[in-house]
Amino acid sequence: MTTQIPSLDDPRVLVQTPATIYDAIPPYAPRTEREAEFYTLRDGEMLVNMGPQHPSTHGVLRLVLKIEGERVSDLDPVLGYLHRGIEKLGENADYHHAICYTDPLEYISSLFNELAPVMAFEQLLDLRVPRRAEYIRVLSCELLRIASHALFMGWMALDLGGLTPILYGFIERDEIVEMLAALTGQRMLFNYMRIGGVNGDLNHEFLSRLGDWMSRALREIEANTTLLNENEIFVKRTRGLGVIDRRMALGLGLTGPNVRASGIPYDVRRAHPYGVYPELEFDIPTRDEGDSYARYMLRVDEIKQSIRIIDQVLHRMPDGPVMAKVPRRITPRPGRAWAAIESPRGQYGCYAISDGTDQPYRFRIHDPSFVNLQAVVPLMPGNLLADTMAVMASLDPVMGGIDK
Amino acid sequence: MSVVVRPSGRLSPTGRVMVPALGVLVLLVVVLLAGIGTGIIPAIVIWIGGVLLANIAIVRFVVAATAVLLFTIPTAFVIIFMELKVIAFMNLRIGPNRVGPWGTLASVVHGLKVLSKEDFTPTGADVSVFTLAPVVTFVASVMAFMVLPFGPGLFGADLNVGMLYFFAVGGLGVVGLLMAGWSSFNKYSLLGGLRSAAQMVSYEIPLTLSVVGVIMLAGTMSLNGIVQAQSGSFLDWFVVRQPLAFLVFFIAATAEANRTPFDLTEADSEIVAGFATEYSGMRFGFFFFAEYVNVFLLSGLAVVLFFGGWTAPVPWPWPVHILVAPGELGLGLLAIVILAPLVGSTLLALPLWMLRSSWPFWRAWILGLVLFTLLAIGAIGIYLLINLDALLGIVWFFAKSYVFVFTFVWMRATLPRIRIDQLMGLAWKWLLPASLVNLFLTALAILVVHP
Amino acid sequence: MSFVPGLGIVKGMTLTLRRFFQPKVTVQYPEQVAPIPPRHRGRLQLLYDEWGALKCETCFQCAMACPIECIDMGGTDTKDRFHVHWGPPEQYAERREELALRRSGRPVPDPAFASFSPLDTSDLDRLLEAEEYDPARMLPILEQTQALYGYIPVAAIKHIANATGAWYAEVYGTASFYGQLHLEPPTRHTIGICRCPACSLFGGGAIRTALEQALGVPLGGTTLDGFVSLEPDDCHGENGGAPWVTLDGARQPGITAAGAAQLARSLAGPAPAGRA
Amino acid sequence: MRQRHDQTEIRIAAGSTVDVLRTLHDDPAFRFEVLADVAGVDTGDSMQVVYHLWSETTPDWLRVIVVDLARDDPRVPSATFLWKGAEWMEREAYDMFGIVFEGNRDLRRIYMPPDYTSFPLRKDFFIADDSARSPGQGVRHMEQVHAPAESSAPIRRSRAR
Repeated sequence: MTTQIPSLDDPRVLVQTPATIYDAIPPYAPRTEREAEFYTLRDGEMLVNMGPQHPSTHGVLRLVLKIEGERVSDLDPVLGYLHRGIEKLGENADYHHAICYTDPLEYISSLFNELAPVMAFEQLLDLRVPRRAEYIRVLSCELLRIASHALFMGWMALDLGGLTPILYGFIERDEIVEMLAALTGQRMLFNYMRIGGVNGDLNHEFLSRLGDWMSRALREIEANTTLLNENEIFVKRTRGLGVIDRRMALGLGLTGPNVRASGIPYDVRRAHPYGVYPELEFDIPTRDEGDSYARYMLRVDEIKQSIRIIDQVLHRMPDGPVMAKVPRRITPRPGRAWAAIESPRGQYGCYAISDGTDQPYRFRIHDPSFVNLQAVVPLMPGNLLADTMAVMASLDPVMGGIDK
Repeated sequence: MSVVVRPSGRLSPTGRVMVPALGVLVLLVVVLLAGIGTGIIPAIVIWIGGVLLANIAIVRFVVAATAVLLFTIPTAFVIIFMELKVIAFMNLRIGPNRVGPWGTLASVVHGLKVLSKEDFTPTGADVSVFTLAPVVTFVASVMAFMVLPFGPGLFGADLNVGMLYFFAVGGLGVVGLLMAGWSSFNKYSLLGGLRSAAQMVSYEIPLTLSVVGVIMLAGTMSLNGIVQAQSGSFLDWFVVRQPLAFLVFFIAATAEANRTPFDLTEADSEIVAGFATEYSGMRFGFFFFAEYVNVFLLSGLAVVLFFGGWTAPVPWPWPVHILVAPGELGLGLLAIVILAPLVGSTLLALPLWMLRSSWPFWRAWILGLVLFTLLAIGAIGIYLLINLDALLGIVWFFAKSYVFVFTFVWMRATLPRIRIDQLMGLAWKWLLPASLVNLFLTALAILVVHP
Repeated sequence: MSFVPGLGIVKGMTLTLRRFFQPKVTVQYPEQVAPIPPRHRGRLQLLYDEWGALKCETCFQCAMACPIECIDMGGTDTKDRFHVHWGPPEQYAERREELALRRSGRPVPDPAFASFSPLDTSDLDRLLEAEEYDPARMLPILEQTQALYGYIPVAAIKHIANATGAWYAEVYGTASFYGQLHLEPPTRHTIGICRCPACSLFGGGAIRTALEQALGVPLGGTTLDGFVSLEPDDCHGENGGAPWVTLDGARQPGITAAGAAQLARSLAGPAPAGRA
Repeated sequence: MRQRHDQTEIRIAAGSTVDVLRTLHDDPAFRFEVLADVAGVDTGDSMQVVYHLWSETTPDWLRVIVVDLARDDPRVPSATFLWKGAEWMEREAYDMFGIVFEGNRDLRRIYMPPDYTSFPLRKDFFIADDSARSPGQGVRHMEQVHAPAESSAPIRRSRAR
């Protein structure tokens, strides 16, 4: 770390050494065994930079693909193009403020990003959240889970070349987002979860929109899925592709729909129940195939379960306050807390350490996409270039969360 | 204080244009009169006419080629607009709606935008090949247009090997794509170029083989002849006798035109824009012109081969022919042309005037004139449609072709993209055997029915 | 995948064709503006009153409430004396530096204190302990602080803010709101007068007029030589049936308007030329 | 071992990491098969690595803390022999804290550029901002008008201006 190695981003490097233009080989000595192996090209292999500006990398992910004709022989994901240092910022803000920073982490499902830190801080404070607030949390989070999965289905199709499903997905998402905007005030970065409850009670507009949508949600979503579910081209392209078996899924630490598609019913809502999930009835859909198609279909099943949860929550919603009494300046006793929730992409965790001051001493965000994305590295070799996108899309990574 | 008088200064802006224009006009009239008076101009006209008449085949070809070349531009614009609008509608969007009525000028504006963009050549590109590639692609598709019959007697050239010419020239397009992919100095372009080479070369074979059945049935390779062989009702169309061939042809044509689900050469989610990655400005425009012209071309070919070209699906059940031939009326025609509007308008105006007593007669008469004009246009249109086969043929041909264009766009809106190995597998494992089976069955049928 | 090959594709095509004829969902933005939800926390803007004057009083309430501290504001205080500022660098960056340094075990320099003579806070600490570090008792704390130092030094405000957990701006706001609290070293003599209705009823108004005439300054002002200032005071409802007038904090019972004028003239230094 | 809230905590030394993790993972009585998180912690005078584990056998999270790593040269055996998915999380901890995981095949920076030299989440790494760069000057307080500072450093204006 003492010697200065030329940066990849240094424009001079690119101009002075044309080899970097041809081969995309970094201009410094390999730092690890794996890097040395990766950047040693055999005959007929070439490196292709896919990203960070590429139509289908879900943000600014850079994949260095080693290809042999159309066949991918290895790949190396390069992260960090969206790194904002949220953990450091959170450690330098007080507890209320740290939550705001987590909002844009995984911008598709912001409410989950808020919920995990909020729950960790509540653990630090030994705080009891009013039951109505818990129910509202579940309600809004499940809505957003549907929105996220609806969008996932569109993205998957878009990465496979289908133009239309993404827009149908966005229509569903927009309905939900408008609903949540009525509830929280914003469309994307809701900033709704608060330490000790939620920011505001349910209001009439939200409930009327919700009722309106609930009456046709399932029908609409099922209609939209006919576009892909049985489509021969889609099925042929995804079935048997990127198979993750049980053992591999556990070893890779996958969570969420990706691990459930491999037959492991690991869902934090059941594995370590939080909130009011123990009181609600729902299934954990699993599939045994572990391929991209199973991961896709599993999310379709999850949408149905979420609708079921929302239905129950609406029927059981208790009365009461939505915020516990929390001082403006929070100074928890020194201690450690780990809270994990089931976000649409898997287990979203927050590890917070308090040192008795009003700022978290350590503010660690565990993002599921970060772990899930690792699976592309063992899955891809041997597949075709076009499958990179199919596998990537089926793992559903969001770069905002991966790069923190 | 002296005032400088500038004559043009006192003229209105229109006047400033009109005064010099009048001068030029007067000069022209004088020259013309002098030319006619001295007999020079008639002599020149007669001479040119003689030359043209002597080389009528060449003149016909030049006129047809120009017409076809000019025809590609609005075709591409219309198809681009269709693509924008139809896909938008299928996505539950509105699509272009700002430029022109219902956004119809959106594609024209796209064209202008493409024209005004920087023409960029990447460092390290093979400049001459890079420059030629879009031209090759465009020229190949326009050349293929020459043999397509738009209506009875309306075609660039009626080659007796029209079909062979079509596939030969249409296959040239791939050379342009390959050139573009190679010369761009970009790995995505290279991948796109290689994909297009593999794809188009593979799909040429089922495409051509599927058509052989049609050729055997029609007994000719001239596209015009094939259309004539299908005249009659829609039961005579070759799609009825060659459904398998049509299926193979349609799939192969989709691949040949690089349309979804076979648009691997420009698969945006995999290889950015394929061969066109490094292209910008008008060169990019050429590629896209070529693509959309190709779409129309293959739709037109499908119609010609399998859907009876410009023939009507159902023949006119009773032979209506208006026996009035305008040419035979002589001076009577002039009288009719002058008198008919006056009489007709007056007749139409009278009831209006009677009903609306508050109107002055001239207002009713003007309304009558408008109504008469509309009626006259309608009547002349019907007359032309019935009496001129070419016009009716064109209408049928375009109607059928655009149904196919719509289908292409519809497929693009619906289907995801196929993978390269599946693409090749489909071509070699399914389409090629299917077309061979079709060929065999057709030959067998011909042997059995007409030994 | 269905048993009939191609059926899935046909189903999809049917769906898109059906959608082709359905009503469209696009919102035509410039013409159709999407409604803004009532809870929307959108763009911040300063309000102007109907005469075009800024309605902001630099009370910092909004800056304090902003969870991500994106509001950065500055201005002069109500008496047009101090440039005050509130925003991320002030109330938050310095604190986080402090905490980061403390955690890494380094001495904590406080740049904000550097420009001040150090303040002996032992008395202040005792005082705060007596008040149980309760931010709700801010007024007594500040009054006692002023009694301690003669005025309220900025360092003391900072210390109080750190100790009680109240925001700096809250303490500052309290200190600058009450007329009897001073943020700068006191003048030589201060005549305080209470303006509450009770005192006015008992003749406070006349005394105030007399004092203002005698000193030639309005209430809240200081004479040009800086010897005497006329300050509003607060009787806390304990005037006991007579106007509340204080001289340097000591109550002057039974004072009349003439007596007040006399007192003021006796305190004032030599009259500048041209002033009676 | 101690309990707080609902999480069980084990503190171990770096040397016993491999044994402890392997036992937790393989022993049929434990079967902690899900690695929920790997986090680095800088306590100010030493480094820690925190693992969160989950098992079917118990609904609790198990927190394993590897304590007392030297701040100058923190070294821990990698967990990639059990969970391949720990690779990136360890890379992240390496990138942010400089904790070296021995046995990780691909231990290079993951977020920061390859030529970056410091470790951002350590507690001696400060966020550069106005008040940090020019003490007393970036802080435009009321006291500046009242008692101007003597420092001659140029005034850095706040980013909000």
